Amino acid sequence: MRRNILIRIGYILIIPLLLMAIFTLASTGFSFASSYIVLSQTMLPLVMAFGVSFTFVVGIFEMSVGAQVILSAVVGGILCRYLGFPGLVIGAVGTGLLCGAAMGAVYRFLKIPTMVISLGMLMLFEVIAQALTKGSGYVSLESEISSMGTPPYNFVIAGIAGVLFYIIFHKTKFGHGIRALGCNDYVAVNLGLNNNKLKFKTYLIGGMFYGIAGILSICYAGSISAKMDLGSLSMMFPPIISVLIGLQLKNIVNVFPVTILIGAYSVTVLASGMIAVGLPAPMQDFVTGIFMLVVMIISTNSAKLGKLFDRRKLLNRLNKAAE
Amino acid sequence: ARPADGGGQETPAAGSDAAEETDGGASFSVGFLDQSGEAPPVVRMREIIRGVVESAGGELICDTSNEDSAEAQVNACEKLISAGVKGIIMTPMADSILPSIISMCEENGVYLAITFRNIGDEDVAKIVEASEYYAGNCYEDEEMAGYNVMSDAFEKNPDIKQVALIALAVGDNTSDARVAGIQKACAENGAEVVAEVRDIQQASDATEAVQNFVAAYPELDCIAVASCYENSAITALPEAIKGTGLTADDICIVSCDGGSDMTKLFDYGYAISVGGGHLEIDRGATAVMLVNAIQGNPLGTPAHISIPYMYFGSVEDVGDYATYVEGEIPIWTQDEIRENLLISQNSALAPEDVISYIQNYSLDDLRTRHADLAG
Amino acid sequence: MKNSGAKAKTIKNGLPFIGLISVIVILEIASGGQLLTSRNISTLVNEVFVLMIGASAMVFLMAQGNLDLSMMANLAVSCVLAVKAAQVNPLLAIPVGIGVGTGIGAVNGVINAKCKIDSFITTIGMSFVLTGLVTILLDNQGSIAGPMEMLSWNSTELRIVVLACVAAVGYILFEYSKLGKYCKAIGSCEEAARQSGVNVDKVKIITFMITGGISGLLAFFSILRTGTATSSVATNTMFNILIAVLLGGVSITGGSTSKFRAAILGSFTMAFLAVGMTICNVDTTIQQLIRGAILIGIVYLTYDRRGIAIIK
Amino acid sequence: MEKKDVILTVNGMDKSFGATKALKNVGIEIYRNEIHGLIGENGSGKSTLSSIIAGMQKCDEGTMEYCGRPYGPANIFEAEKAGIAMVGQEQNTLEDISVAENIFIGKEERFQSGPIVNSGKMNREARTVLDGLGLGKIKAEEQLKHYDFEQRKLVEIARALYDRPELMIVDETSTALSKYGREILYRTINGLRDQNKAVLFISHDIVEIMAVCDRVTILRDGEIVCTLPKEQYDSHTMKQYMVGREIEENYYRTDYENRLTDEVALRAEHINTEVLKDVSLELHYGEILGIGGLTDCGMHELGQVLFGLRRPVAGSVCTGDGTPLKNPSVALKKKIAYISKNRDKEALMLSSTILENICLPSLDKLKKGLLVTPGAEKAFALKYADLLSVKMDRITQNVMYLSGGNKQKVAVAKWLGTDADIYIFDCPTRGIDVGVQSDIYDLLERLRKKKKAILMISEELPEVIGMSDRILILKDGSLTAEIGRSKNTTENTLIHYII
Ligand SMILES: Nc1ncnc2c1ncn2[C@@H]1O[C@H](COP(=O)(O)OP(=O)(O)OP(=O)(O)O)[C@@H](O)[C@H]1O
Ligand SMILES: Nc1ncnc2c1ncn2[C@@H]1O[C@H](COP(=O)(O)OP(=O)(O)OP(=O)(O)O)[C@@H](O)[C@H]1O
Ligand SMILES: [Mg+2]
Ligand SMILES: [Mg+2]
Repeated sequence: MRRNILIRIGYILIIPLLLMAIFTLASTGFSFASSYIVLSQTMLPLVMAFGVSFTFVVGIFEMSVGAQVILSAVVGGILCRYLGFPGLVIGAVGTGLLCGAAMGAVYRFLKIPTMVISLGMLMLFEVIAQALTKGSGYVSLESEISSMGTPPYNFVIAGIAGVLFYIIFHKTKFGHGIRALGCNDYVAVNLGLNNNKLKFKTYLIGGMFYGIAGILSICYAGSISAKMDLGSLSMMFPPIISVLIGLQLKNIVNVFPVTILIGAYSVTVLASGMIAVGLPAPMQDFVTGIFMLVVMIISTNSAKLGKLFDRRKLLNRLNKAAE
Repeated sequence: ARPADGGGQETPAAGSDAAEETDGGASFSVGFLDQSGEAPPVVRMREIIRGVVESAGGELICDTSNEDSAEAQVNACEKLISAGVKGIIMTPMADSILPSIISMCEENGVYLAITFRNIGDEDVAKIVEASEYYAGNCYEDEEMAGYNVMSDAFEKNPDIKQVALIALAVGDNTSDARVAGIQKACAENGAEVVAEVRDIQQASDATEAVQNFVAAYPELDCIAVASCYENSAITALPEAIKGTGLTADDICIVSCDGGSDMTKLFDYGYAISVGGGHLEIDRGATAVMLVNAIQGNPLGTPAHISIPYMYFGSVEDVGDYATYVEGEIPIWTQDEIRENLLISQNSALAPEDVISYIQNYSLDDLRTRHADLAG
Repeated sequence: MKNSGAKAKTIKNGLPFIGLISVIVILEIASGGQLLTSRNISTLVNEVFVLMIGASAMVFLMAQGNLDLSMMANLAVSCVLAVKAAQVNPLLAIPVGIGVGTGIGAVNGVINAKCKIDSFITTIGMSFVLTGLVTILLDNQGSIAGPMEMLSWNSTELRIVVLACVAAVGYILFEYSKLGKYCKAIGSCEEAARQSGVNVDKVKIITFMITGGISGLLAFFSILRTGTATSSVATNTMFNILIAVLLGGVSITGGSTSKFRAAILGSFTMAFLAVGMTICNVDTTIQQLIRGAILIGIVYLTYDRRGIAIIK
Repeated sequence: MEKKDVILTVNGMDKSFGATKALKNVGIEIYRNEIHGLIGENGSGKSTLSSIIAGMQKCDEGTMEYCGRPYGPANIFEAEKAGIAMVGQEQNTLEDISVAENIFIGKEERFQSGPIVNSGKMNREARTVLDGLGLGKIKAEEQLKHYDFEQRKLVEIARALYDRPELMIVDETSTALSKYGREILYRTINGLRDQNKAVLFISHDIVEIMAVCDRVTILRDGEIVCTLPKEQYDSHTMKQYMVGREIEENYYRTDYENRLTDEVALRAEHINTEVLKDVSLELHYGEILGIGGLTDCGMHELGQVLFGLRRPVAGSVCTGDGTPLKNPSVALKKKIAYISKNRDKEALMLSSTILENICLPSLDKLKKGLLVTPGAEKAFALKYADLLSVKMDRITQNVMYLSGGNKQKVAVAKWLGTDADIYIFDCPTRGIDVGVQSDIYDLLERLRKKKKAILMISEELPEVIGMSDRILILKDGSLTAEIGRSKNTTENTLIHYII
C-alpha cells in the first residue's frame, strides 16, 4: 500500500523532472539548483490556478482571471499607502471577493451564460483598474512591503492559500457540492442542490484566490500596471494549463493543490528552461503551444493507451487458447 | 493670423487664413491611431498632439482599435475619415498598408502624417510621396540609438561578455531596429546576446525574466532593454537583480527606453546608459507638420523630420528629464506652439524655422526654455 | 391562450433585432446623423467584414459546443504563406491562403475530435504554436509585402458581395442542411448524436476545416486591403468575433437553440458600435465600459432561455 | 379490516406545465404498513405527483397532510428530513464522484466537524448502508463511473433508504433492474412495510404491481380513477381503467411459426470484449431474435458492438453482404437502427425538440437536393410522433419535459422513421404503458412480417418469450443456450440457463 503511493507520487513528478533533466542537459546555466527560483516563480500562477480550478470544475467559463488579479492588486496597492501591509491584504482580498460577488450576482440575477459574464465583466474590471491608476498607469509598493513577494514570504502566502484550497475543495460541503454540480448539473439540481447559490459561491471563492494572487503579483515586482483592451486575458493561460495538468494528475494522486502545483511548476520550468537554452521568443511560443498540446493529448489518452495494451494481452491470451 | 478652417473644402490650400475660432466648437479635427491604456508616456504623447491641434483650433479624435493588426490600422483610418477628420497621424505597422491608406485619404481630402517611421519600401515611398495629401514623417534612427546606448555601455565597462535582451514582440519596428543596433555593438565588442525575453506585460514578468536569466547564465554581465511597454517593468530590474543576490558589480543594466523613474536604475549604480525622451517630441512634431499642412502651410513636399535622440547618463539628467519632460510642463507651451510652430498663427515663420525649432530640442534646450516655468 | 403564446414568441424572436436597432438609433442620434451616411457604408462594410465572416464560421462550432480561438493566428500564418505565393503569382494567393487555413483547421479538428482534447485548449495551444510560426516563417522580419497590384483588386463592392454570399450560404447551411443540424445535435448531446448515426468526429473535423478555410479567405482579403503580411496576431479581433456570436445569443454550450442570425446580428452590433463611437469621439476608456455593459445588457434582454434548465 | 393509520393525504392537487394539465384535483391517501401502487398511462401524472410529494417541485393548488400535520416541502431535503424519500425513474446519480458522495449528496453536514467534512466517516457510513442492502461488491470510495446502470440504481436506493424514511416513493425503478436488483428492491420495500412504514410504488408492469402492492391507485390524464384494494385486483379491468377503453388482453404474438427467411441480415463472429467471450450469432431477415440474460451478462454491450458503437477486441461484425460495421454512421447507411437502454444520455437529445430528435437519423431521407425544408421535417416528425401516440404539447417541445414513457416513445419513433431493415432494440418498452406496449409489439410484428430483422435485448422474460422467433441466452459474457419459438417455453426454462 505504502509502496503503491510512492509509485504514484513518482508518476506525477515525471513531467517536471523530465523537463528539468532536458534543460539541465541542454543548457549550461540551468540545473536542478535552479528549482528554488522556479518554485518561487510558480507561486503566482499557482494561486491563480487555485481560483481557476473552482470555476473550471463547476463548468463556468472564466476569462476575467487576469483582470480580477490586476484590479485586486491595484486596490490593494492603493490601500497599502494608507494602512501598510494589512491594507494591501484587505484591499486585494476584499476586491477579489467583491469582483467574485459581482460576477455571481450577474449570473444569479441576470441569468446569462458564464462566457458572456466573464468577457463583459472583464472589460468593466479593466476599466475600473484603469481609472484607479489614472496618472501613472500603475501602482507601486515600497520595497519593504514588496519583499512579501519574495521567498520565503511568497511561499508562506501561497502555502496558506494552498491549505485553504485543500480544505475548501476536498473537505467542505461546498467542495462536494461543486464537484457534484460539475458532473451533471441537471441531476445535481434534481437532487436538491442549489445551482445559483453554489455558482455564486464559486465566483466568490474564485475571487478570493484572485485577491491573494493580486497580493503576490504586486509584491513580486513591486508594481502592477493596469491593462486595457482585453490585455489582461493572456494572464489566464499559465493557470489554466496548470489546472488542466493538475486535473489529469489528480486521477493518480487525489490531492488537488499538489497536482496543480506540479502543473504550475511544469509550466514555469518550461518557460525558464527555454530562456536558459537561449530559444528565440517565437520559438518559445511555438514550444509552449506544442508542450501544452502534447501533455494534454498524452494525459487524456493514457487510459486509452492502457486499454490498447490490455487489448494486446487479451489477444495474446486468445491466440494461445486457440492454439 | 487666426486658426484656419480645414473643414468643408478639399483643396490643400483650403482656408489658409481667416475663419474665426468658433464658439468652443473646433473648426477641424485630427485623427490619431493611439495606443490603448493610460500609461504615462502614452498619455503624454497623446496630450502633446492634443496641445498642438487645439492650439490651432482643432479637435483630436483618438482610436485605439488599431493595435491588433495591419488590417485594423487600415480600418481605423477609414473610421476616422468617417468621423470627418482632416488629417491622420499614425505609425504604420507595415509600409505596404500605406498605398491603400493614402488613396482613401486622397478620395476624402484628408492629410496623412507618419510618426516614428520612415517609409523603407521604395515602391511604397514613391506612391505615397507623390500624393499631395501626404504631409510627411518624423523619425529617429532607432538602430543608431540601440548601437549608441550599447556602445556607451562597453565604453564604461569593456568586460561585458554575456548580454540578455528584453524587447517587444518580434515585428515591432522600433524594438527590432534597436535590437539590431545592440547586437551590432555587441558583435563589435566581442560580446554575445545569450538569451531574450519579449513582450513583457507586467513588472512581474520582468522580475521573472531576471531570475531566469541569472539562473541560466550565472556569468551574465548585462541586461539590455531595447524597448518595453511598461516603464514599471524596467524599474523593477534593479530590485530583481538584488533579489537574486547579485549586485551592480555583477550585472549592469542598459536601456534604450526610460523615463524619470529610471533614477532607480542610477541609484542602483554602475554602467548604465539610458536613452529616451524622443516620444513626445516626435508625436508633437508630426502634429505640427500635419496641422500646418491642413492649414495650407506644408513644411515640405512632403516633409521629413529627423528627431534627435535624447541620451542621459547621470542622475541629474534624469531629474531634469522628470521636470521638463514628464512633469506638469509640456515640452512646448501653447504660446511656444503658436509663436514658433504654427505658420497660420505667426505668418513670419518659414517652414525651415519650424523644423529647426523642432530639431533644436534637447535637455539643454528645455532647461533654457522652461527654467522659469520649473521655478 | 394560444394567441398570447404566439405573441410572446414573436416578441422573443424579435428581441435580438431590437438590440441591434436600438444601438443604431442611439448612435445615429448621438452622432448627429453622421452614422448612416453613404460615406460610412464602406467603413461599416470593412469593419463588419472580418467579424461577420469569422462569426459565421464560428457559430457552427459553437453550436457543437466548441470554439476556435486560433482563427486569427491561423489568418496570420495563412497570410504569410499566401503573400509568399503571391510573390510568385498573385492569383496563387487565394488557393494557398484558403488551403493553408483549411489545413490548420484540420489539425485543430483532429486534435479535438480524435484526441478528445477540449476545443478551448486545442485552439489556445494551436494559437501559441501558430503565433510562433508566423514569426519563424517571416524570418524575424516584421512583415513582408505582397505584389502591389493586389491592392487594386480590393473594392467595397467585392466585399459586399462576399459578405452577402457568406451570410446566405452560412444561413442556409446552418438552418437547412445536414451539417448545421448535425452541429446542433452534437451540441445538444454528443453521445445521442453518435448513436443516431452521426459521424461525430467527421462533422467536427469538417467544421474546424471550415473555420480554418474561412481564416484563409480572410487572410486573402487582408492582403487585398493591406498589401502585406505581418507578424501581428489580431487577438482582439479574435475575441471580438467570439463576443459577436455571444452577443447574438448563442451560448457556448451550443445545442438546438443556436441560431445563425446570432452571427449577423452580433457582428453588426459590434461594427456599428465601433464606428459609431469613433464618430462620436467617445473616450476610449468609456468605449470599453460601454462595450462591456452592452454585451451584458443585450444578452440579458435577448438571451433565449427557453428549454435551458441550467445556464452555463 | 381494522382502521388503517394514514401517513399521507393529498387533497385537491392541481399542477400544470404551460398548457399541459398534469394533475387535476388529485386526492390520495397512503396508509402505514402498506405498499401503495400507482399506475397510469404515460404522461398521466404519476411522476409529477410523486415528485411533488418528495419536494422536487411544487404544486399549483392543493394541500398535503403528513402524519397528521400540514406538509409542503420547499425542497427535497425538507421532504427527506420529514421522512419522505424517493427513487426516481431517471438516472439520478453523478458519475465522477464517489459512491459515498452520491449517497450523501447535500447532506454532508452530518459528517462535518466545524467546516470540515470527514470523508473517512462518510465512507464508513456508506459502507454500512451498502452492506445493509447486501451490496458488498460496491465500494464506497470508488467513483460511480466504475459501476453499471443497475448498480447505480441500487446506489440510489441506498441513498433513499439511508434516512430510514417513513414513506418511500419508488418511481418506475424496477425496469432498470435485473432480477437480482429487483429482489433487493422487493426485500427493501417489504421490510419497510413490516416496520409499519409506507411505500408508494409506480410501475407499468401490472403483474408486478399485483404481486407487490396492497392497494393500487389508478391515474388517467391527471385524474384519479379509483383506488382498488388487493381483493379487487384484476389485470383486465385495471388496464381498462388506465387507458379508458377496452384493450386486448393478449398482446404478444399469437403465432408459433418460425422465421420467415434464411437470409442473413447481420453476422457477428467470435466477438470478444472485456465482458463478452467468443460470441457468434446470425440475425436473419424476417425474424425477431430475443437476447435474454442478467443485466451484467454483456447483452447491452452486445447491442453496442452490433451497431458499431464499440469495437470488439477480437472478432468481427458485418452485415449480410459482408460490410464490416466500423461505426454507427456505417450502420445507419446500412439501414440499421439501435435504441440504447440509457435513454437520457444516449438514446435522446434531451435539450432538443421532439422534432429534432425524430428527424436526426432520417435527414438523408428528408433532404431535397442539399437542403431539408422545415415543412418536410415537421410533417415527418408529426407522422411518427402520432404513430406512437407521443403525449406532447407541440412537436417543437423539448424532450426534457416529456414524461419518461413518452421519451421512450420518441426514441422508438425516431428509428421507425428511418425505415431501417435491421432493428437492434435494447429494452424497447422500458417505462412504456401497457396500451402503447401492445402497439409496439404490434409494430414489431408488422416489421417482422415485412421481413425486417429485429434483435430485441430485454430483461423482461415474458416479452422475450412472447415475441421472439429464437432466444439466445447470455451468461457471464458467453452464449449458453439457443431456444426456438415454442408454446412450451416458460420463464423458468430461461431462468435455468440464465443463472
Ligand atoms: N417540467 C415539465 N414541463 C412541462 N411538462 C411537463 C413537465 N413535467 C411533466 N410534464 C408533463 O406533465 C404530464 C405528466 O407527466 P408525468 O411525468 O407526471 O407522467 P407520468 O405519469 O410519470 O408518465 P410516464 O409513465 O411516462 O412516466 C406529461 O404530459 C408531461 O409531458
Ligand atoms: N422541473 C423540471 N425541469 C425539467 N424537466 C423536468 C422537470 N420536472 C420533470 N421533468 C422531466 O419531465 C419528466 C417527468 O417524467 P418522469 O421522468 O418523472 O417519468 P417516470 O414516470 O419516472 O418515467 P417512466 O414513465 O419511465 O416510468 C422527466 O423525464 C423529467 O426529466
Ligand atoms: Mg413518469
Ligand atoms: Mg412514469
